[in-house]
Amino acid sequence: MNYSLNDEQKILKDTARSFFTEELKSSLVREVEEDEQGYSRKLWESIAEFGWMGTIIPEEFGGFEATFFELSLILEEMGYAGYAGPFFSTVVLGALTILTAGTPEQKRSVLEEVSLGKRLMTLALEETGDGPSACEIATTAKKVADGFLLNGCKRFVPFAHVADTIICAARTGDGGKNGEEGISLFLVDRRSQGVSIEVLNTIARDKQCDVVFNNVLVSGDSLLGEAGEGWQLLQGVLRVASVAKCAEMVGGARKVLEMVVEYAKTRKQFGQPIGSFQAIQHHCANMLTCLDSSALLTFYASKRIGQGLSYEKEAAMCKAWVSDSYRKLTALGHQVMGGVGFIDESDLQIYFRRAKAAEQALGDATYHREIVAQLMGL
Amino acid sequence: MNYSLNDEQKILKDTARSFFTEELKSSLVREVEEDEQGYSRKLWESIAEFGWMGTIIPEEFGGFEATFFELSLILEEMGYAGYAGPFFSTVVLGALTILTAGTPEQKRSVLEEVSLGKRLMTLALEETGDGPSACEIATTAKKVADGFLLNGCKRFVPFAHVADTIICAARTGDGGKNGEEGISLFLVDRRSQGVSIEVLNTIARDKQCDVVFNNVLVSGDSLLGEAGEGWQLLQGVLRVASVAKCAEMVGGARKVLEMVVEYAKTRKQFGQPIGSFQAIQHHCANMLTCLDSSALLTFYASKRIGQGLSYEKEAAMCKAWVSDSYRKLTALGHQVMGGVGFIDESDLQIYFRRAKAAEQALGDATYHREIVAQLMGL
Amino acid sequence: MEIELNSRESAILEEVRRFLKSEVTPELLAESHHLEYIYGGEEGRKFVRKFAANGWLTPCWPEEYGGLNSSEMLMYAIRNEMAYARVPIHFAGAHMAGPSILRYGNDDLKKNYLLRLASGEIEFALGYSEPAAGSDLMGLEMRAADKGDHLIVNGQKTFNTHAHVADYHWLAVRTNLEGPKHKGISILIVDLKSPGITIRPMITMAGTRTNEVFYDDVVVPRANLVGEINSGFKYIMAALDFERMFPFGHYKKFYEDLVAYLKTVTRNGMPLTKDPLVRQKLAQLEIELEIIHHLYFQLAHMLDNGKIPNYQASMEKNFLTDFEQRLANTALEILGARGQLREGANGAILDGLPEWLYRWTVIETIYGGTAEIQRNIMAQRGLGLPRA
Amino acid sequence: MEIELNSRESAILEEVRRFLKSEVTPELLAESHHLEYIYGGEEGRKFVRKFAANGWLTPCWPEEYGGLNSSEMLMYAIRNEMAYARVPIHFAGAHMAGPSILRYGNDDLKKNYLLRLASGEIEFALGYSEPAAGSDLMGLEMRAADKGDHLIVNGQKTFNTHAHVADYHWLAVRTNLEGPKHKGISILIVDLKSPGITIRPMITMAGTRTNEVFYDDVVVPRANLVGEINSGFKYIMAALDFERMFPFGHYKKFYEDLVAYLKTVTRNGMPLTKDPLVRQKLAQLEIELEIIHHLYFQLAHMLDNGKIPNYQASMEKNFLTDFEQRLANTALEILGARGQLREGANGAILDGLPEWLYRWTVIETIYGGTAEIQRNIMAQRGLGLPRA
Repeated sequence: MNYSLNDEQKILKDTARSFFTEELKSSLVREVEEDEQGYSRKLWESIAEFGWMGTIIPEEFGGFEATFFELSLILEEMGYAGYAGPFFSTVVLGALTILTAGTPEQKRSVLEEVSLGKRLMTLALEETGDGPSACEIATTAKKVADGFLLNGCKRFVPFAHVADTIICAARTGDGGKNGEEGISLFLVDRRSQGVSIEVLNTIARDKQCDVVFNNVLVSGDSLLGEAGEGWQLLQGVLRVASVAKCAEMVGGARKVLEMVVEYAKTRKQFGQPIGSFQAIQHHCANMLTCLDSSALLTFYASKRIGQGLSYEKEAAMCKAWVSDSYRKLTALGHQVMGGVGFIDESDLQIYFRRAKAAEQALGDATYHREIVAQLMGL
Repeated sequence: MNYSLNDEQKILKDTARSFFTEELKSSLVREVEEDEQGYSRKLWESIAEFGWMGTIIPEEFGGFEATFFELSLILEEMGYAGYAGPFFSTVVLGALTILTAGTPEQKRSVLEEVSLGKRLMTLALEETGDGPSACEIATTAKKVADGFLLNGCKRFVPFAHVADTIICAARTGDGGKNGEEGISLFLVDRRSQGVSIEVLNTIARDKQCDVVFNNVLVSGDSLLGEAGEGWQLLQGVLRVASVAKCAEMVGGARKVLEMVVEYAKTRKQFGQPIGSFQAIQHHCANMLTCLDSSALLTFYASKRIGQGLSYEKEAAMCKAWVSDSYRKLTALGHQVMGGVGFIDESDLQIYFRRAKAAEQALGDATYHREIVAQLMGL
Repeated sequence: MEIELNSRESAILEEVRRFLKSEVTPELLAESHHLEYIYGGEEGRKFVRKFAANGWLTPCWPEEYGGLNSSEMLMYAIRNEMAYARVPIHFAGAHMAGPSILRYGNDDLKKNYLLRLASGEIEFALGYSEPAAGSDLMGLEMRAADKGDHLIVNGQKTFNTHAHVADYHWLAVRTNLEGPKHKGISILIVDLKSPGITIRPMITMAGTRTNEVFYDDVVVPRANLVGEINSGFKYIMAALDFERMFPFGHYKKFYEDLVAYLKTVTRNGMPLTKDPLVRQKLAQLEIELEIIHHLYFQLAHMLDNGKIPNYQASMEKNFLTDFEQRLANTALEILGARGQLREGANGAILDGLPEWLYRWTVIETIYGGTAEIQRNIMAQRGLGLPRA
Repeated sequence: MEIELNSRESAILEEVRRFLKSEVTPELLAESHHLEYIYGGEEGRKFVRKFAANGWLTPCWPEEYGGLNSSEMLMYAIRNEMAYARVPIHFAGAHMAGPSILRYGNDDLKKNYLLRLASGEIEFALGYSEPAAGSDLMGLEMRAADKGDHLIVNGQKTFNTHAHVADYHWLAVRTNLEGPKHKGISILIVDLKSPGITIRPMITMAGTRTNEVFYDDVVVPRANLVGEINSGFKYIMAALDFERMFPFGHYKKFYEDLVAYLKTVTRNGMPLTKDPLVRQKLAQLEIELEIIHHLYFQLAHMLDNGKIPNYQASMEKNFLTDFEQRLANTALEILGARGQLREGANGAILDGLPEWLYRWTVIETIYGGTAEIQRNIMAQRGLGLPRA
């Protein structure tokens, strides 16, 4: 494999780095965390000016028609800078699902606005919080005269409270042997009658929401893809989204290591920089190993996705490994930074809390190792 | 709990330490490992002079009638010194089973000789090597006119090749729901017609044997305990034996740590003793933690057994923890000692190999954690 | 699990348990948790004074100073019961300052402080860490100028956890700028209401509070000097040998609650506790808790038998705090996204403790001497390995 | 997994694979394993000379010295295929000495050694470690007295792994007793059949052989001095940057064989690979192997792009050797007591490799620079942390 970026990719990454360095300073990261909306509208609009919401959206729908690999570079820089907001839910969970399953009409009506940053999206899938699983889906969509009637409770839906459109996975038929049959996807306007949303207070304050659908009526053409095929349609999206999450995590890991190494070089105890102590050096070396291994797997999986090669196993391996590694890396970071790292003012603790949320998003390491085992034919 | 030894226990431990320091030098440890019999007859007889084979045997059968706790002290010193031989199989697997299940007549006929060091024993239980499990027992004992006819293959039977008496677990009836019914125990003379034994070449060269029973006829009074109750009878023996194994392991761990620390204090690199490097210090601190935690659990479990209190859960916790800790401790030891530790002449590598064998003997950590889970009511 | 106590002390421990069962109120629990189990809040003071009236706060102190002349074992057992009950258990006064006054203080100091400490009337805050002196206590710079009958103190402390609720500061200051660094440190007792002291909050990632404390020409009477001048470092080190105590009761309680909760959960139609991975994880925690029990009470046993736990306290601290992190992380692994919910969130499990512990336990491995420093101590003092 | 090669090089790699498939004999495999994959045994020499005749031993060398002028990527790929095929893969000559001669040797040295190395005709042994100089190479004491047209060498080396099968010693000696230690070391090429050399076996816990080598007034022609006198330490360090290569093919092969075997095993009536614990363990190994693939080939990519892998080789070495230990231990955990059986024992699984690997992998984390030294390198060179 070629482990380098080409010139265009380098420029994209550098641009994103400069942009976020300038526009998303630590103070804004903190403001956003305290903010009720959970993101900066101003920053969102600046990002939209770059057109990054449309990175993987075809040109005919106002996007750049670049590959997922390019998107992963932007996500990594977002992770590095500590971005929080509805970018991931809109671009990955939302737009990618539409790209995968939508009719031309659905694509046009939704993706153009996404490309412009004018429509926020999310995916309402999980109901228990144990990672995506077909058999946990109990939300129902009943065929009625003028469309479908949705009923059920979705949990841990990112940024549902600000999403214009929520893609909801619901049962339209019998689940079959392992619950994977009979699931359909629907485009739901967040403002529809019967939708109620509660933002959950979480470790990362990352605006995961409970979304209750109480007799929500959606029109027939809000069905996304074939009825009953929702779970199959989501498979690719979930694998890609896992890698997208890893890209964010790798960015975060890189920032944490830089921050910690910088501290170790300057902080003095016992008359020397603490970075000269072997225990600190070995913590840092182990962090570097966590980072590089995670970055390589993410790079490779992203590249395969971008090149249209098979990526199921690579994606599962990636999310399994990065989930564990990023958590370990941030924990080691705290051992190096000591008290200075655990004070609220420290950026490290923000990354630490988000690492846990990212670890569990879209299935944790155990979840993805089980997928790897299945793909190994075990 | 009282974490100290009383004066008699201290004397016993000191005596054992001095004895083995004198009589079991590193050169003999090596000789024994190369020896076909796998033990030193001379050392065996010296141990017999102390009467240690009879530690837990009642006085009426020639023993000391001390508790298991005292035996654990001797086992720990054996582990410390690197003892290898049929002591464990005779005294723990053999005599303890007889004490648990034997008739007065069986006890007299066997235990007196064991106390004198004149009879070696072992237990032929496992058939697959996955840790003791009732459902793996396929060896059969068929009732015939003049006793029972044994047929089957036992694996990983310690010191069967020199045992005078082999206790064999065989099926006399249907296994019931989980295979635990219908197992009976038999006293078998190793020299019986139809018994064939092959010593297995193992990582620890510790004389585990394949024992094949091919139409072996044993008399009716060689049945040990009630027919069909063998598995229930063995439960206590196996738990106690696990703790006995831990006692050996704790002794070995203590010796390894001493050896490694001594090396770290004297070996110089970069102009200083390597023990002054923080990475080495932290390895040693972690080894010390492995040792102390193992010693405490073993001390406590042994004490409960000795006091006649319930010990099932304590024993399982002990074997689970010590199995992992001793392996980790020896591995860390190798990182400290470097090349000097991995040469054949190093004693460390002997302990390293035996740690693996002891880890797996009588069920490894995973096996015992599952028992703990059961006893927690999970 | 049994604890080694004589019958009189066993009876006391039983009484303590009964007391805790009957006297603990929801308000106390809330305050106690909010203050991360330090002593000094309003509810805590009420509770502890009643509790301490029985001599239970300082059972192993001599009776003349408010103790019961008990074993260390009883002291350790009571403190752990308090942790299990989630009442305040960190007593910088009763546990760190008091014993040092007992050992090194003159009669006046003893008279002035010990009975008040034993009764829970007053509390201390430790004043050791400074911006440039964290792990390296010897590097502390806060200056106390000797003016004969008083000292003038100037400088800054950080991470002084109890300072905002305590009455007195157990303050390490530099009284000699010459000579080896460890021979220029003294310990002063300072009334935290003294003019010139400013206390500023530092909020941690667990939402708990610690403090920066600034001294600006603070006058401290010479009578408040503990022991000999310039001998403070020795006293601090000795206290580390004798007085470090990290009870595990809260974590045991949390673990028990977690297991009880998990027994009620079904996943994919199967009880969650039938999942082999979950069983292995919980069994492992069970074992580790058993080890902590022994590491903890072994310290009391050693002290009662006249031995100095020179490395064992470090080991217990590290084992416990590592365990806490594994406990919190394992809880989150098993609970999935539900474990991320903070206190008060819809569906938060065990009052949001899982995610709080996940944040809090980061701090635990650093407070009171980092895990790395503890390993140095174990290697150097426990195993005699040479300093670099 | 694809490897980044152009079509010419892809074709070469395919040829190599075919060659390995057809030319590897059981005798070669047995000898190779017995010699822990070093080069110099009789079967190995036969095989490697035929193999090397295609330029495959040193593909990235210039054609005039027997190479193919290929990328480093091809070199790495071929070496890993050899490891996977379990033929000899440790070439101190082709891999360590040769490249240094290419870089620092004069024309005579190049003429005398490179073609013979490239053709697999001769092999070197590294002569670095000494009883008092293991991790600390700078501390080496073997003395070479400069006599003008020759040097006289006296002293002792240890852990010289290839010495008993190699033809030449790539010897680090002290040529200057004054000044800084690292400025007094030189590299000599010594014929191992020279009078005065005694080679004594040291057997490891894995049953493999390494050697002590004693020099007693050994005469070495000055022409055998590599590069400048007293510059040897620089050459050694540069070689560590450029030439450290730890292929993972053997372990990949073992892992694949293990998984294939485990798929055939039933335990308690259930296929073993349906056990959730086993599934998690095997999936984890699968992931780690994938990472090693990338860490390994990334080194080639860096070299091909003119970058110096100043810490990445250390990371790859550590990750790989840690993985090896986990692989061996996981195999034994899953296999139970059967995994303990040595080669030849009744019922030994995969020819007893599981237990052998468990012993061998201890050595791997120490050979070629301990894991601790590698972490130092990663921290200091990779992250710029200061030396103590």
